[in-house]
Amino acid sequence: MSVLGSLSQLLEIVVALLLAPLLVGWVNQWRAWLQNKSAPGVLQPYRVLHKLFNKESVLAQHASPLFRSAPYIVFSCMLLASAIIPTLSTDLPLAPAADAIALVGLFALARVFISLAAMDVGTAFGTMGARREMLIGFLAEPALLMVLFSASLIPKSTSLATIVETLAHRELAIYPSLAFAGVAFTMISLAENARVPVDNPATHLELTMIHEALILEYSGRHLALLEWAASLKLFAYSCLGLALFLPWGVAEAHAPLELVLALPVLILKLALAGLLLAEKETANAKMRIFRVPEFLGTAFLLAVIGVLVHILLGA
Amino acid sequence: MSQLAGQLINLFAAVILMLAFAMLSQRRILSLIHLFTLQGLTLAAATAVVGYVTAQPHLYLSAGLTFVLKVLLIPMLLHRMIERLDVRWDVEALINVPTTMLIGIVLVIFAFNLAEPISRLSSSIAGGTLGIALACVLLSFTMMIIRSKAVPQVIGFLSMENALFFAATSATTGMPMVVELGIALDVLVGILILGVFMFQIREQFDSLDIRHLEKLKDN
Amino acid sequence: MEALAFVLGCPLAGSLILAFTGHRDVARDVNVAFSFATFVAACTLTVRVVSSGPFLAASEEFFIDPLNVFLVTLTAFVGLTTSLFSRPYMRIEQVHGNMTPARMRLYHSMYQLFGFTMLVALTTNNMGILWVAMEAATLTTVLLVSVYRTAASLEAAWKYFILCGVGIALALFGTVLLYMAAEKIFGSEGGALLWTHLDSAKGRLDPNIITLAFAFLFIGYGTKVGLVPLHNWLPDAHAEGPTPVSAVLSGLLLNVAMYALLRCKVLTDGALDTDLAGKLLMAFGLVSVVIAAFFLSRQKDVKRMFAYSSIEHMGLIAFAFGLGGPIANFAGLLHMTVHSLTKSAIFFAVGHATQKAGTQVMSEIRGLIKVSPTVGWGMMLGSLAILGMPPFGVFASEFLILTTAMREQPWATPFLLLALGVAFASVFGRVLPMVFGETTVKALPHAPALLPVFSHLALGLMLGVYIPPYLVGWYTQAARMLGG
Amino acid sequence: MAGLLDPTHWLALDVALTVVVAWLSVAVLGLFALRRLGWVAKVLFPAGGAIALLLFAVALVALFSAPQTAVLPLGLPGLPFHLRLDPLAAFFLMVIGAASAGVSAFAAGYFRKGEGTPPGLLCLEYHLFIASMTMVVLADDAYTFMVMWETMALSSFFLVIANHRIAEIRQAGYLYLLVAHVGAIGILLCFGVLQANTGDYTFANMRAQRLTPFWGSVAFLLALFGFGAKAGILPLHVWLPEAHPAAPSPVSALMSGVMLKTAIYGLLRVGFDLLHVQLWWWGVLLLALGLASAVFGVVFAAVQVDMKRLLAYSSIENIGLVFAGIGLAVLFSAYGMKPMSALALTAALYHVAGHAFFKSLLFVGTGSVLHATGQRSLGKLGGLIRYMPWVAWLTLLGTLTSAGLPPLAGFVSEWLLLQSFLFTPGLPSSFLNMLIPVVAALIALVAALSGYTMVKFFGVIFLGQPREENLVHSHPAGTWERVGMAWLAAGCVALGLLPVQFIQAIDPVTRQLVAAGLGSTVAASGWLLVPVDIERASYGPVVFLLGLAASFALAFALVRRLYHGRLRRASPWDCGYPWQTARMQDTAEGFGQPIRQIFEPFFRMQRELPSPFDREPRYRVVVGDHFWDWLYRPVADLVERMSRWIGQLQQGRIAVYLLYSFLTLVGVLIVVKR
Repeated sequence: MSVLGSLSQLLEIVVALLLAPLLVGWVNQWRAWLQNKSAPGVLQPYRVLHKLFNKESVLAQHASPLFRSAPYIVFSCMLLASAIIPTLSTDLPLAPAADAIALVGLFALARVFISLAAMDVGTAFGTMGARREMLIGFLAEPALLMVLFSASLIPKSTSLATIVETLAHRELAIYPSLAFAGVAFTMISLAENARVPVDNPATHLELTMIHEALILEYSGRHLALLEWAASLKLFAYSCLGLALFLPWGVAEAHAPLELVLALPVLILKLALAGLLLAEKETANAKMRIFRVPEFLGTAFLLAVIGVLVHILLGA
Repeated sequence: MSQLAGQLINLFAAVILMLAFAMLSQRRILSLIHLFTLQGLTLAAATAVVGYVTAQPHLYLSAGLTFVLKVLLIPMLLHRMIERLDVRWDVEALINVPTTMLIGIVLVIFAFNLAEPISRLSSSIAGGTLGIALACVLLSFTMMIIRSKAVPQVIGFLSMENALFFAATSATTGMPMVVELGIALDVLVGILILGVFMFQIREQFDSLDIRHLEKLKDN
Repeated sequence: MEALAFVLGCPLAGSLILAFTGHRDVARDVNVAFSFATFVAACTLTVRVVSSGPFLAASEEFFIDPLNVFLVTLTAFVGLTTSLFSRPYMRIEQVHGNMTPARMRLYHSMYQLFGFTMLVALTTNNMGILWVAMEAATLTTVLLVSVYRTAASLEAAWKYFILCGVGIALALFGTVLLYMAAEKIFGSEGGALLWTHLDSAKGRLDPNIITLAFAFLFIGYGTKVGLVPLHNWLPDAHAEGPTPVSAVLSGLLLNVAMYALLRCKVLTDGALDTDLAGKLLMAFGLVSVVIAAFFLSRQKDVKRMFAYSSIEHMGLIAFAFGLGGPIANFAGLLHMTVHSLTKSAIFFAVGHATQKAGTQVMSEIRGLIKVSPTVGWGMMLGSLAILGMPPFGVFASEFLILTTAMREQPWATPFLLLALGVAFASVFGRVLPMVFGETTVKALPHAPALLPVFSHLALGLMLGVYIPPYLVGWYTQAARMLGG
Repeated sequence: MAGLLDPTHWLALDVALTVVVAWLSVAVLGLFALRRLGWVAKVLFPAGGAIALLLFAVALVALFSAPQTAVLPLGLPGLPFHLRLDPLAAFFLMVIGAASAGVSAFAAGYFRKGEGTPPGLLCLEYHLFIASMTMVVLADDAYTFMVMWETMALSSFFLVIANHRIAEIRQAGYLYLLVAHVGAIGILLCFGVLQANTGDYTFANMRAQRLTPFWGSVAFLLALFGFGAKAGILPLHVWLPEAHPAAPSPVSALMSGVMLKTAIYGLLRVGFDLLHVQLWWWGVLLLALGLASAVFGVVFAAVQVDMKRLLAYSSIENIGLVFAGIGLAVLFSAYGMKPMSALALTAALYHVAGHAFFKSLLFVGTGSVLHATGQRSLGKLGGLIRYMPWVAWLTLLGTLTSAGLPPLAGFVSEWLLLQSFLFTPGLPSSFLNMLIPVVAALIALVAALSGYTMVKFFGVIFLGQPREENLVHSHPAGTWERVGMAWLAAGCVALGLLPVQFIQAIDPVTRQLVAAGLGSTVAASGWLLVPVDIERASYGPVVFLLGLAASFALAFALVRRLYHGRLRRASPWDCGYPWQTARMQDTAEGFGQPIRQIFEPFFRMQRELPSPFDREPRYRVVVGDHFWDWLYRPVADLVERMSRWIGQLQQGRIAVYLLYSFLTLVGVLIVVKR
C-alpha cells in the first residue's frame, strides 16, 4: 500500500463523513423548493446532528446492550462501506479486504443489527418496522448483488476497484447490460435509503413508515449516529452508482493530479444526483407497502436480465 | 402272455380312469365310498399282475398291502365314520355335471399329451399307463376342488393317492419296499387324523360342510 | 455314525416317553432334556463332518454332508431353544386354561416326533424316505396346530392338512417319475432312489422325465415352502397354533422343505442343460416376496403378520438360489440360517407379548417396553433384524442377494425395492406402537423365558458382523454342492 | 494395523479406530449405569466430548498425510471390514469430531431426569450414533459402509424417539426410519452396480471398474436417491422437519449438523472417487435439486412458528446450497475445468464445515431455551436475552453466521460459491451459460431470505418482551451447556476469520477428488483470501473485522470524548395507548406474513379468519407442504389399493386355494412342456 494510497483512503473517509449530511441537506432543500415550500438551509443536517449529540438519550427500561450497541455497529458499517467504494480513487488499501459481494454483506450486516435493535424494545412499531425493513432487504439485497454482477462480468472481477478502473479508463464502450443494471440500481437505492416511492423520510405516519419505525425508540446520541449512518448510506449508494455508471473522474493509482481533480468532479456529480433525487421524490407518490415487493421484484428481474443480456451478447 | 398282461394292465388302467370319472360326478357319499373301494380293488389287481409279469415278489406284497389298506381298512373306516356322523345318505348338489365332465376330458387329453413322450421311451411293460395315472391325479384334484363337504373331499384325496400308487406300480415296476411301507403308513395315519378331525369339526360347527371353514381370511 | 443314531434316536425316544408322561409337570423339563441331548448329538455330528467330510450310513440310507448337517444343527438348536421357550409359555397357557393335561401330552410327544421327522428328512439319502418324512412332519404339525381345538385352530389345521396333503401327493408323483428315470440306469434294485446315486448319475437321467418330475416336486415341496400362490395354508397354521409351534414351523419346517427343493434342484440342473429350476425358483420367489409384502400391510393379527413375513423371506431365499452362483447360494444359505434364528426369536417375544395382552390383535397390544422391557426390546430388535436392519445377519444376506441381483437380474430389483419398502413400512409401523407408547397390559403369572430370544438375536447379530471361519468353510462347501 | 502394540508409531487410522472403540466403551458403560444420571451426565458425556476432540486433532493430522488403510477381521467371508483414511475421509472426520465435541459437552448439561428413555440408554445410543458416523466415513468397502450407515440411522432413530410417550414423536421416528431405510436400499443397489459383477465389494475394486455411461448414470442416480433421502433433498425431505424437532436438542444438533454431512460425504465418495468420470447432466441435476431445496427450505423456514422446525427447514436450505456447489463442481470437472471445479468444491466443503458449527450451535441454543422455558413455539417466547444472556449472545453469533453475514463462516462459503458462479461463463455449452445468472440470482435470494429468517428466529425468541408471564423465571444455562455452545461459536468465528488457513486444509481433499486445489494460490497472498488472483476477487475478513472494530471504537470514543454520556431509562413510547401488553408485539406468524403472501403458491395454507361477529375472534393459519399431496399420499394410496386388491386372493375358501394350486400345477406343466 503506497503512501498515496493510504492518503486517498483517509481522504475518502473524511470526505464521506463530511459530505454525507451535506448531501442530505442539499436534497431536502431542493425538494422543499420543488414543492414550493420555504427550504431549510443546506447545513440543517449538521445542526440536527449537533443538537442530538447534546441531548441526553432516553432508553426503554428493558432495552438490552444489543439495543445500545446497534447504532455504533450500523454507523461503522456504513463508514466502512463508504471507505471501500472507490469514490475518489481506485487505489485504496482497504478495498482488497472487501469486494462487491462483501459490500452487500456489509449493508446486510447493518440492516440485521438495526432490525434486531428495533425488535429489542418489543413495541408493536419496532417489530413491524423490523419486519418491513427485512422484507425490503431480502428483495433489494440480491438485486443489488445482481447489479454488481452485471458490472463485474465486464472485467471478470468482483473487486470494486478493478471494476471502476476498467469502466473508467478503458476506451469508451457501450454496455447494454449496464443500462438494465442502472435502472435496477436506481430503484434499489430508492428503496434502500427509505425514499419515495417506497418510504417517506419526512413523515411519521405510523402505518406506512419503515425507517422511522425502526429508530422510533432511539434518541440523543444514538439517534444522531443512526441519522448520520443513514446519510452515509445515501452517500455510499450515490457514490457506488456514480462509480459504476459514470465512473469518469475517479483517480487511478499513482496519479496525485487526478486525485486532486477527483474531488470537485465527485461533488459535481453528487449535486446532480441529489437534484435528480429531489425531483423524483417530488414527482412520484409513495406506494402502498404491499406494492413494494412488486417494485423490488421488478428491480431484481431487471438486474438478472442485465446479467443475461451481458452473457447473451457476450459483451 | 406278457402282452396279454400288458393289455390286462391297460384294461385296469382304463377301469381306474373310468372310476375316477364316476367319482367326479357321483352325488351320493355312500356310492362314492363304493367306487373308491372298487378303485382300490382294481389297483391291487393291477399291482399283482405287474408283479406276476415282472416276477417281482415284493409287488405281491404291496398288492396285498394295497388290498388290506384300500379295500378293507379305509373303506371300513369310512363306513363307520359316515355311520357315526350319520351322513350316510348325504347327497350334495354338484354344480353342473356336464361341465365338470368336459373339464375332466380336457384334463385327460392334457395329461396324455404330457406323458406321451415319456411313455414312448418307457421301459416297463405298461409305460403308457403313466398318462392315465396322471389323468387320475388331475381328476381327483378337480374332485377335491368342487366338493363342498368334508368326506367327499377326503375321498378325493384318497383316490389321488390311489392314482399315485398306480403310477408307482405300473409305470415303474414298484417303488422300493421301504418307501411303499412308509407311504402306506402315512396314508393310514392321515386318514385316521382326518377322521378325528371330522368329528371335531362336526362338534364345532355341527355340520361337515366345509363352507363353514372360511373364517380365516385377509380380504 | 453313533452320533447320527443319537440325533435320530433322542427325539424318537423322547416322543415315545412323553406320549405317556407328557401331562406331568416334569414333562416340560424332560422335553428340554431330550431336545438338549439331540442338540449335543447334532453338534458332535457336525464336528465329525467338518473334520472328516461327508459320510454314508445304514447301508447308504442316510447321507450326511455339509449341506444337511448345518441344517441338522440349526434344527436341533432351534428345537432346543423353542423347548426352553415353551416351558414357561405352556405353563402360562395351562394357567390360562387353554391346555388340558391330555393336550399337554399330545403337544410334548408331537413336538419331539416333529423334530424326529424333520431330522429324518434332513439326513436321509433316499428321496422316497425324504417324501415320507415330509408327509409325516405335516401330519405331526397338523396335530400341533389343532391342539387348542378351537374353531379357528380346527379350520387352520384342516386347510393345512388338505392343502399340504395334496401338495405332498404331487411331490410323490414327482418322486415316482424320478424313480422311473433312475430305474432306467440302476435297474429296479433299491439303489435307484438314493440321492448319492442319482447325483453321481444325474448327467444320464432322461431330461423329459426329469423336467416333468421337477415340475411336480417343485409344486409339491413348494407348497410346504409356502411359495405364493401355494402359500394359503401358512398364515392360518402359524396364527392359530401355539406360539412355540409357529416358531418351529417358520423357523424349521420351511427350511426343511426348502432343503428338499434344493436337493431336487441339484438333480434337475445336472440332468437338464436349461436353467429351468433356477428360473422357476426365481419367478416364484419374486412373486412371493412382492405379494407377501402387500399382504403384510393388511394384517391385524401379529402372528399372522410375521407368518407373511416368513413367506416373504422364503421367497427371497428361493430367489437367491434361483440366481445361483457361489455368492447367491451362499447368501441363500446364510439367509436360511438367520431367518430361522430371527423369526423364531420374534415368535418367542410375540408369544409372551400376546400372553401379556391376552390377544393377538395388534391394535390392542401397546407399550410393551413399559410392562416388560426385555420382551419389548426383544420384539423391537427382532423386527428390525427381520426387516433387514444391520448389523443383524438378515441384512448381510439381503446385501449379497440384492447386490448380485442388481447386475444379474436388474429387472427384478425395482420389485424387490418396492417389496422391501412396503414390508418395512407395514411391519415397522405396527411394531412401533406395540413396543413403545402408553399401555394398559398386566404382568404374567410366570416369568417369561428370555434366554431363547436374546441368544437367537445375539447369534443373528454375530452373523451380521462376524462369521466364524469354520462356519464359512461349511457354508462355502454347502454352496458348492448346490452347484455354486 | 501395523505396530498397534507400540503406540509410538501408531498411524492416524489406528488412533481413529481407538476413538471409535473408546466411544463404544463409553456407550457400554452407559448401559451399565442405566439410571444414574449424575454419572452419565458428569462423567460419560464429557469423556465422549474429550474423545471427540482427539478425533478432531487426529483428523487434522491425517488431512495432510497419505491415505492409510486397515482391515478388521470382521464382516463377511472374503469381505472383511476394509477401512481407509484419506483426505476426504479426514475432512469429514474433522467435522464430526469438532461438532460432536461441542454437542457432547452441551449434552452433559442437557439431559435431565424423566424424559422417556433412561439416561444410560441415551448415552449408549448417542455414542453408538457418533461412532457409527465415524465408521461410515472410514469404511472402504460397500458392506462396512452399509452396516455402519444403517447402524447410524438406527441409533439416531432410537434417539429421536427418546421421548416415545408422545404419539407425534413416534410418528416422526417412523417416517424417518422408513425414508432412511428405503434410501439405504437405493445406496445398496448403487454399490451393486459399482461392483460390476466382480463379487468384490471393496471400494478399491470399484475404483478400478470402468463402467459404461449407462451403468455409471444408473449408479449415480441410485446414489443420488439414497444420499438425497438422507440429506433431505427435495422431494425426499419430508422426514426432516418432523424428525429433527422431535429429537432431544443435542441429538437434533448432531443430526442436522453432522449426520446430514455423511450423506454429502457419500455423494462425494461415489460421484468423484468411485465413479471414474462425471457426466455434465449429473451436475445440472444436482444443481437443480440443490437450488430447489434451498429455496423451498428457506421459504418454509421463514414461515415456521416452531423454533426447531424453523431450524430443520433451514438445514434443508443449507444442504441445498451444498448440493448446488457440488453440482457446479461436477459440471466443471465434466468439462475438464479442474481449477474451477476445485473452487466450487471448496465452497461446498466450506459450507459443510460452517453449517456443522452454526446449525449445531443454534440447535443446542434452542435446547437451552427449551429447558429454561419448556416452550418450543416462537409465539410464546421473547425477551430471553435478559434472562439467559450467555445463550442469547452465543446464539446471536450462530444466527449471524447462518444469515451469511461477514465476517463469519457462513459468508465465506457464500462468497466462494458466488465467485465460482461468476467464473462459470467459460463453459463450452451456451445453454448452461444462460442458466448461470438465474442460478446465481437464486442463491443470492436464498442468502437474503435466510437473513430474514434468522432475524425472525433471534428477534422473536430473545428480544422484545416476554410473551408469557412465566418466562421471567427462566433460568440461565448451566456451565457444561455454556462450554459446548462457546466451543461451537468459536468454530463459527474461526472459520469466518481464517479462511486462508482452512482452505489450505481443504486443499488435499479437492486435490484427491478433482486433482486441483486452491491451496497454493490462497497461500500466496497471506491473510487475504484470493481464490484466483487479486485483480479478480479478494476478501480479507480480518482486515474487515479490524476496520469495523476500529470505526466502532473511534465513533464510541469520539462521542464520549466530545459529548456527555447522559442516559435516562423510561418506558417505551406507547403512542398514546397506555394499555399495551407484551402480547401486542408482532408475533412469529406476523413476521412470516409477507413471505406467506409473496410465495403463496409454495404453501398449502388453511386460513381461519375471524369474523367481526365472533365472540372471541381468533386468527389461525396452518402452512402445509404440497409434496404430501403430490408425492407421498398418492404412493400410500396406491399401496393401499394394491394391497386391498391382492387381499382378495386370500378369501378363506379351501376350494379356491386348491384351485390356485391346481392352476399353478397346470401352468408350470405347460411351461415346462414347451
